[in-house]
Amino acid sequence: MQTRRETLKQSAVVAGLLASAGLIPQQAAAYEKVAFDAKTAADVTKALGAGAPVESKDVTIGGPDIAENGAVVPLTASTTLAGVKRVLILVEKNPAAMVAMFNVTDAVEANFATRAKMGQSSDVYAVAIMNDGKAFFAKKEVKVTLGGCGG
Amino acid sequence: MKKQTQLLIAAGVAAVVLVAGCSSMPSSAELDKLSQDVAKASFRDQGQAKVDRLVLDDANLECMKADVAGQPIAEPVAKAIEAANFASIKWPAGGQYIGDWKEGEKIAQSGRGMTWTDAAGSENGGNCYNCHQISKEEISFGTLGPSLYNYGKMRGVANPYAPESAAIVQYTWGKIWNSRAYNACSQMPRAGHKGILTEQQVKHIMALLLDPKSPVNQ
Amino acid sequence: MKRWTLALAATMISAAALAQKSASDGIAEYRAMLADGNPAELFEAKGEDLWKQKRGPKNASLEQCDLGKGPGVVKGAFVELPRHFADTNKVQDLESRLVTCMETLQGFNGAEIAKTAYGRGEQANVTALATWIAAESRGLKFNLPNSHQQEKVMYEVGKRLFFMRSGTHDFSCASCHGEDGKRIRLQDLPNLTKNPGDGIGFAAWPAYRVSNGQMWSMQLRLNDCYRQQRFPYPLFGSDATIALGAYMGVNAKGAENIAPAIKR
Amino acid sequence: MADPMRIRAQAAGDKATVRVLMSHEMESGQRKDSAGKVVPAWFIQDVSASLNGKVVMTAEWGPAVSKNPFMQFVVKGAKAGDKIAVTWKDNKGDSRTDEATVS
Repeated sequence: MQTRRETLKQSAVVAGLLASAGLIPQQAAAYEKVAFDAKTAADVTKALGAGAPVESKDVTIGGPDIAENGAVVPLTASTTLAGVKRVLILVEKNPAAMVAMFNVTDAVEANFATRAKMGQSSDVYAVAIMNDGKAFFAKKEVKVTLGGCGG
Repeated sequence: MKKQTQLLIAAGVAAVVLVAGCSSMPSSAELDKLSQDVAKASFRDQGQAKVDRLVLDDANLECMKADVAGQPIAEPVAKAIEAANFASIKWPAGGQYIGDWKEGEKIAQSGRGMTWTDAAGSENGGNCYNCHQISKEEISFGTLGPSLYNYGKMRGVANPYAPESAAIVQYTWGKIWNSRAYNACSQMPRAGHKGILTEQQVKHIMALLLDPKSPVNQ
Repeated sequence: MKRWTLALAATMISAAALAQKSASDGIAEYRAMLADGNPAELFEAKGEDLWKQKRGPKNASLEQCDLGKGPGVVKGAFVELPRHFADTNKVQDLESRLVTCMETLQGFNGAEIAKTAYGRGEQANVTALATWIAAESRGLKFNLPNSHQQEKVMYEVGKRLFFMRSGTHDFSCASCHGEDGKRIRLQDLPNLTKNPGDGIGFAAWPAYRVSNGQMWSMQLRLNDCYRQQRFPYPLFGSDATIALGAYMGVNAKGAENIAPAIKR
Repeated sequence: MADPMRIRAQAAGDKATVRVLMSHEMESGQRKDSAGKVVPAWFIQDVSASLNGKVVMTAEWGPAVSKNPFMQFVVKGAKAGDKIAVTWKDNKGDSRTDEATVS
């Protein structure tokens, strides 16, 4: 177990390492703004230069059937397909559909989890974008309930 | 301010100990008094929520005592509270009890109003779904109060304006306006009596419960 | 009226029970998904750091703070609070005790901290400290001493305040927390007049609130209960809030502490 | 300077599951303040993770990731004692890197 002070000390070192590898500036330049502004799954994949997404049983979206609070909805996206380049998590009825985009390398599994804000009940998507530009998706409905007490 | 409140318990203990003799607990009445003093010293005004809200009327004082003792309130005290609260009910002008159930549903859904974060004078909600099941469509409902689904239908109200419905219509109005008129220590807020809902809003809630067209009675 | 209610309840039970079962199962599943990766950990880490850091006008750490089990003893302190402290001759809860230590050891102005809004300045630091200290007693069972005269008086005062119906809506704490198996909307309500069970009620706070992404201490939990009860504003560390803590804490005897928890 | 992350990396077999909590407001840009003014979006945009100094994953996030974000991913070939570092950068240019040892 690492103490926080050790973490702090190493933080500067690691940041320096990543910066010297040219990582941070590269990422900033590559931010997919158009994809993050898109309203639908099809528009998202188009903005990312991929084809229209096709439903696939080899892609999995995980999440609760009912979210007690839309501010934090745990979602997982994964695929068993070989040759996957990116894994996306989308919420259809949000102001912009894409929540997060994970770039897959050989060193990680195509299996990611994060938590999303949802303004209302909606379908949520996992989308796998392949190296050849094809896109596959899975979806499920997540109901968002009202909070207590109306306040 | 803080120092003052913190000294209170020590002072309170010292005072009652002096009265009661060393190391014996203060009496229940002394603790009642001390509790009220502690409450007074522990709260401040914020927004529309002023410290005068801590003043207990007879109904609240007697019910609190009964709750602390873990006993039901004494029958004659209960009857007196119910009579006093019944007398305070304001009945609608011209016998017009029923409003629009669609408005009633909105009021039932809203839990807003009268907290220190609500703007003074903003429209209040009824808080109804917090404690009651009402329409079947809303699955997010509380269970502190009984289910009100099919409220009118169950009671045979086919026409809330018909004379045979008068008794249940009047009871329902009275219960919403001042619940303590029928049950001295009811936990239900006194929506009309305490100015939480307007007469018009109560009519809309009445429609939600009693209008045969309301989703409650489907 | 009793009869109406009973008849209604009996006919309703089957349909409603079915619909409700799936909803509450769904929510249980949702909560389980959140439990792994509770952002309260972020506040825990901050609190531990604040405890050990030299801070304040006296440039001192809190490592000599006496939380009831002797100077510097953190483990097990949380499950015995509120309790009476000889140096202040007061019953104090975790947060008011931390402010005392910040005042005496670090030279902060306690009255200023008490007046600071939750989540701001030193008040945010008190919450982080409380989060870490609570976490250091994770898995331990509540066991307030309740032996000193002032502790017993505080318990009795707390009990009375728990049942005090007031405000525009006539709500007391007991309106929502006086019976088993009740809900507001879909939220289960613990019965706080007794031990509500491991990790429930007093044994769950401080907690991370999912709805607003804030870390809530017990003082803030009570503050927001009173807001929704339509009461006036309870002062931070006031005797009323500490008395309620004493009442709930003594009632929770034997309950296992899971704080810092994650809540709606 | 932003508060540190909490990173837990646990090896099982020939891979390690990494769980990360970050301290960030993740302001959506949809919310209005009490005066009715839109609170500008403020969120983590770029995330990257490395194993022993070699980048294994990058991600881009929008403002719909929840406040105080949580992220989980699985690194192949990671074993106890390896170093996992995570960096985030937000749309205001603030960034933070923390490191943990795989256990």
